[in-house]
Amino acid sequence: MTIFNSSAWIVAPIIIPLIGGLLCFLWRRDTFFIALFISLANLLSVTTLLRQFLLFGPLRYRMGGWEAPLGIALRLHGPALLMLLMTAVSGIGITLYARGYFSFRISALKHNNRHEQQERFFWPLWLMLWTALNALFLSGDIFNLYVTLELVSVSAAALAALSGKPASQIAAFRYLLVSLLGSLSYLLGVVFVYKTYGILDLEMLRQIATPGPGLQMALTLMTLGLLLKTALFPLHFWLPPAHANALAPVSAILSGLVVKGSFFILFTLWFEIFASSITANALDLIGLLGAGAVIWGSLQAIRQQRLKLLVTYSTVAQLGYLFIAFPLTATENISQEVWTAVTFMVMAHSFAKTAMFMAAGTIFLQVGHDRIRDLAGIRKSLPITSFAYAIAGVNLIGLPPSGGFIGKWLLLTAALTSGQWHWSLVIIAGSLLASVYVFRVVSRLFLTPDEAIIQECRPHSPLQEWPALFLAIIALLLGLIAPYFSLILETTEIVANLAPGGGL
Amino acid sequence: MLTNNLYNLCGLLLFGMGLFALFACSHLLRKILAVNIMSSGVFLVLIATAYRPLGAGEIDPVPHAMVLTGIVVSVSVTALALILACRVQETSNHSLSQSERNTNDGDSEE
Amino acid sequence: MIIKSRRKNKRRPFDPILLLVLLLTIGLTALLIKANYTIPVTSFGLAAEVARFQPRSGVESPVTAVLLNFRGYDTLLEVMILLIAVIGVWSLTKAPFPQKAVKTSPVQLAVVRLLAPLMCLVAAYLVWQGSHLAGGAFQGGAILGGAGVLLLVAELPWLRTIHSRPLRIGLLIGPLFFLGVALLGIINGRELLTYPGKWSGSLLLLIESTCAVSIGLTLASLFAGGRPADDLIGQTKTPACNREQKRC
Amino acid sequence: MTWQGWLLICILLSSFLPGVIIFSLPEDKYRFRTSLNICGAVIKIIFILIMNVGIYYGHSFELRLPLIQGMELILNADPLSALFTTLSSVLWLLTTIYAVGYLEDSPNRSHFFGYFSLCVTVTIGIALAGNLLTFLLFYEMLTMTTYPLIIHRGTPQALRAGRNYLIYTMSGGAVFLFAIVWLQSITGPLDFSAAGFSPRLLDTHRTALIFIFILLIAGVGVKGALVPLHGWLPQAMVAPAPVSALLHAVAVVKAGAFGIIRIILYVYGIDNISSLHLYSFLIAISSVTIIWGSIRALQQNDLKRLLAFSTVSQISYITLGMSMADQPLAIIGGLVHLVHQGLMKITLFFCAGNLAETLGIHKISEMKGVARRMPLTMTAFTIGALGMIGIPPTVGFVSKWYLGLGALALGNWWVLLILAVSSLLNAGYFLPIIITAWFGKQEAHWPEERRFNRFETRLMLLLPPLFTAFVVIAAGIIANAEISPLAWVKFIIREYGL
Repeated sequence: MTIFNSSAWIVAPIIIPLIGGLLCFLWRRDTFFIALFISLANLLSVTTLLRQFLLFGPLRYRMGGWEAPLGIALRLHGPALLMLLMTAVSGIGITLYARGYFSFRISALKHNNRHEQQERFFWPLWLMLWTALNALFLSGDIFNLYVTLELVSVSAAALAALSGKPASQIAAFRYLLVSLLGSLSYLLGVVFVYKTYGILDLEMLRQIATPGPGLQMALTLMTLGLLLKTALFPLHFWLPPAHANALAPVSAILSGLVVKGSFFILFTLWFEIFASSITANALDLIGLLGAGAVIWGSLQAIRQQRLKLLVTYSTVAQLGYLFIAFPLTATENISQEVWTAVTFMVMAHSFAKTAMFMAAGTIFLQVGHDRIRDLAGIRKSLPITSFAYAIAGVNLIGLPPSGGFIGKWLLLTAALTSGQWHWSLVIIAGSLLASVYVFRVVSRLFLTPDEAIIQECRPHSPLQEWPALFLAIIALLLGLIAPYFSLILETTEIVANLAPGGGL
Repeated sequence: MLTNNLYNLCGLLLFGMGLFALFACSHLLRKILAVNIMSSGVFLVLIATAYRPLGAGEIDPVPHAMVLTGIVVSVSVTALALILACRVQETSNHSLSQSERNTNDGDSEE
Repeated sequence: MIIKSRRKNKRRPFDPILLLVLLLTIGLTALLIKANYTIPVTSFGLAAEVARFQPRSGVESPVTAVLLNFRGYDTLLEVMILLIAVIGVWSLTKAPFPQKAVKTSPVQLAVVRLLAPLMCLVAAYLVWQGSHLAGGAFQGGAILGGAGVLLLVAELPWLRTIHSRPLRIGLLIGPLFFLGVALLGIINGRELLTYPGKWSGSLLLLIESTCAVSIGLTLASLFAGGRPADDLIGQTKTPACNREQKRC
Repeated sequence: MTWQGWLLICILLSSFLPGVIIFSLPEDKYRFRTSLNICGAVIKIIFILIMNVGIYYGHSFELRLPLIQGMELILNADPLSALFTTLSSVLWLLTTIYAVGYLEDSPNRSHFFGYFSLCVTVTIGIALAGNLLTFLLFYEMLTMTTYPLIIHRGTPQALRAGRNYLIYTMSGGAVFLFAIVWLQSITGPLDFSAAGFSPRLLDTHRTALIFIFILLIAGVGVKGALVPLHGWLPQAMVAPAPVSALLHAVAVVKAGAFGIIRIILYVYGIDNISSLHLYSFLIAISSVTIIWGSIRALQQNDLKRLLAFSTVSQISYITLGMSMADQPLAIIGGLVHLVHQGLMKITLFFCAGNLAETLGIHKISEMKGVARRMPLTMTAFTIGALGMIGIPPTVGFVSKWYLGLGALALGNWWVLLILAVSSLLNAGYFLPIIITAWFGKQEAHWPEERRFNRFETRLMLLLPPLFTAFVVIAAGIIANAEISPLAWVKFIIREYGL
């Protein structure tokens, strides 16, 4: 099995979707099968990385064979590996769902030229976005992170505009500008870092970074940019229109995966690379904004009349939880648990939100609208989708044994152990508000009204329904496979050396 | 160090001006221009880090490469933004400032 | 490409939010400038590193060495960003490339006929020069793109009537070649983007040339703001397309 | 994994799998669904009996699934869980039979029976939970699985009831979660054990522990319908009769009461509660609940609402028993009431369902002379009602007897008074019904009468209440025998170390 010990596997999650994206643009026929093959190949490569990680510990890869300060390094540590896994699994679900979604639209609706065109461009853009996300998670270079961020922004904005509706194009425009603004702010931060240290490699920066005015400014700029991209309250204004107006698979990608990318960078910078320069006040401020996001996002979600907007605002709220974790890391002995908590919440939210948008999209296509008021009894015609929605909702509320529950439990424990119990109240309040907006919809879907207002179910492929259920159940059972995740997260030391080069 | 400082100062000023214009202008094209000005500012500051006073060693090529990358990125994004702006203009006669409609027809048929 | 705001720009006498934004941006800029001057410059960047390893990079120009070799990965991704922009633009447009250009004056036509080949030549020179002086794929590509823009603006048929597939191949040839050479490293049992020692100079030149072609085409088609006519699906059936074709 | 572990899994799966299969069945697969359901219930009972024998002979049934640092899922069957699992599974079988008869010809049956099975799975999970995390897991899942049952009819009333149920239980769940995490941040990971947590913590965290206790009791008290957290229960009566039976006797309210028992006996431990002076708090809330529930029941004309308030009152006898936990006799009274109340209340709900289904009777005022039309049903009802009042030889008497003995042994006259008053109040609302039904004269036609050939109603509706009514008397008579609930409760107490 020497081939599986090759160090080259670490670039596979970047190269494989990239080749797929290029092929889909060039070839144009059988794009779905290319994408499916790519998804599976990507899963294989990520699984191989998992195996290598368990055998050898964190991996490091020198691009072009150049050592760090000069060249660019890729690094695979526990959180990055989990993010790759998350993207791989969600990605398969999204790929399958997108196929069902587009073929339904092409076969069942008018204007199928437009839908064919949307599908044609969806695949290359989606695979490119996938490349970008994988590259982002693996990157070990602060400037390379900027490039991957831009790669993500451009492909995500193009995807967001794909539906061709005026509203979605306005939203995509705004999204693109906001992303660009965020990236520029991040880049200016990188410039300051380079000015101060003359180094771009993350590991080396971690070793030499000391608190100082330059780093403080750099960190502020990078943080502002990334917060804008992660849509932390009150910088979330661009997110609801962009996510709600996109096509359903795109909404799933944007809410489930894309916002996690910038959050991942932010979290890595704050708690791994520049951990020594972070002040308690900054942590509290971020936590406060997170709390604001939880409350405000949930209240907005409760107010919405449209299903997709509700799901979108719940993204705003759920992202808030990730930031509530920030002040909880301040205590030394529990920061590992907070890491675990955040990883769990990110993964659970990704799966659940992807599933939720897929379900919302299927409902929209079947019913022709998504006014929550008029969704009574959908369970009759779309049982699997309704189940998927409900299970995903259970995740968002954070009921056991979902991954979201594990995250909330760990955050609560951290908050109460460190005596910062005011955060725990926000977490609890957020769960309650989440249950309000989740059950507002679920109770409608599962209603069995007397008068038959149930629409005739148009024939649709199982690909439209099952991927959502599949992802929702994964999110639900995430808690039960927690030991393996903490095993991965706790592996921070290099166990053995991987043979350099490859065995190819 | 004078050149260096001048570059830095101009770059940061451009960044600030662009930032203000981005929020102050409602016109789509102006917003795009504002972001471009901002990125020019950042590139100026970045390229200034390559500067070495005479005799203090070689000029650093890494910022050059970074700026080049940044410019290409900026060109791509600008192109996409322009086309988006065109489409917005064509289809709805909207300008961004008055486009707060949170309509939700991403999946609808027409 | 001209966008007119529907609303006339009325000058409002006083907008408190605008003032706030102004104050905030001024404050931020001031902070930035202050921080910029308080940074202790402790390092001289990577110039020394680059100089040390440049002989092994296969090119003489340090910038090109960084761009294509030391930090070639950045460049690979950056080429992809350009490509994504094109895909994005194509996905957004229903209109084909302009079929009939606006009336061009004979002078303009003559200038274009004269300039375009010259620009191609300059582009080629820039790419070649990239190995030892300032220049390279992006510079050459930009000139090529400029030539393409000229062709588009004038009545010359080259880019306007191009078919989708050859254009796509042209757009992809650079990225694909770059990617292929990058993968060569893995096949040789080394890291991605590792160039085989003695060939690296010529390989880099090849990468630069193909990328320059792709970049030129990319920029030109970004400018065109549409896509080849045969790339549209069922263009005659959709009323929206008809309307736009008429307009064009 | 040992055979004991597998047995626990099988006990859970024996209702989970039928539930999942039933969901995917089409509506018209009536026979297959019914036989699957009943087979599942019978198999579950067999497994549980095997487990009970194993527990009696000292085998330990435990299954651990560590999640991450400080989080572990534990299934652990001790004599107390055996008591609850046995009760739930037997009553599940009866309720299933009843529901098959009750829901004949009504829509969405696979939906209904699917959730029904899941609900029981989750209840068994609550019974088998070996620590607070596992308990919470199943406790929240219980909310999720009962909610669709409550809104099953889909009427605006049902929706309102469902919404209120969610508001109460989700808030309760949140409070419970908060309290558990708080508790564990003080004590560390905590399995259910007879000793409770270390008494040394009392010195350092006294106030916090008192607060946590109140929060924990509030958390489970929502499902346990402690006043003032009982508001959802009477409203939930809009659900079909089998659901009411499930809520009151098999799953939800029982789970709440069971949670109170677990917290008092196995999380805090008798000694800790005593040194925190929490008994008076417990006595106060349980007394208030008992009296308030009875008074509210007196005012009802709707039969099912009356039964709901009666549940509020009766379930609190269990809490009352726990609140005198330094006296074993009182604990016996409380624990055995868990079973006894279930038997009696399910009889009453079955009968109320029969009246509604056969004659369309929902109100007490419509019940005049109904016993002549449905003598068997009303016999069962009468037995259940007499049990509620506490008349020998029914099981209700046994519970009250032990509670009274406990109070006497403690010299707590106040509790004796509560018991007496509540019995009087019980008589006050049950006796008029019995008298009207047996001796009243039918004045008008029954609201919606349906005729069945041989019996007064469908056989499947008739058998379950008759059986439970029989058990109500039989278990009272043989209370001192080796196989009675009382004997098992005494076994629990012995194992607990009192």
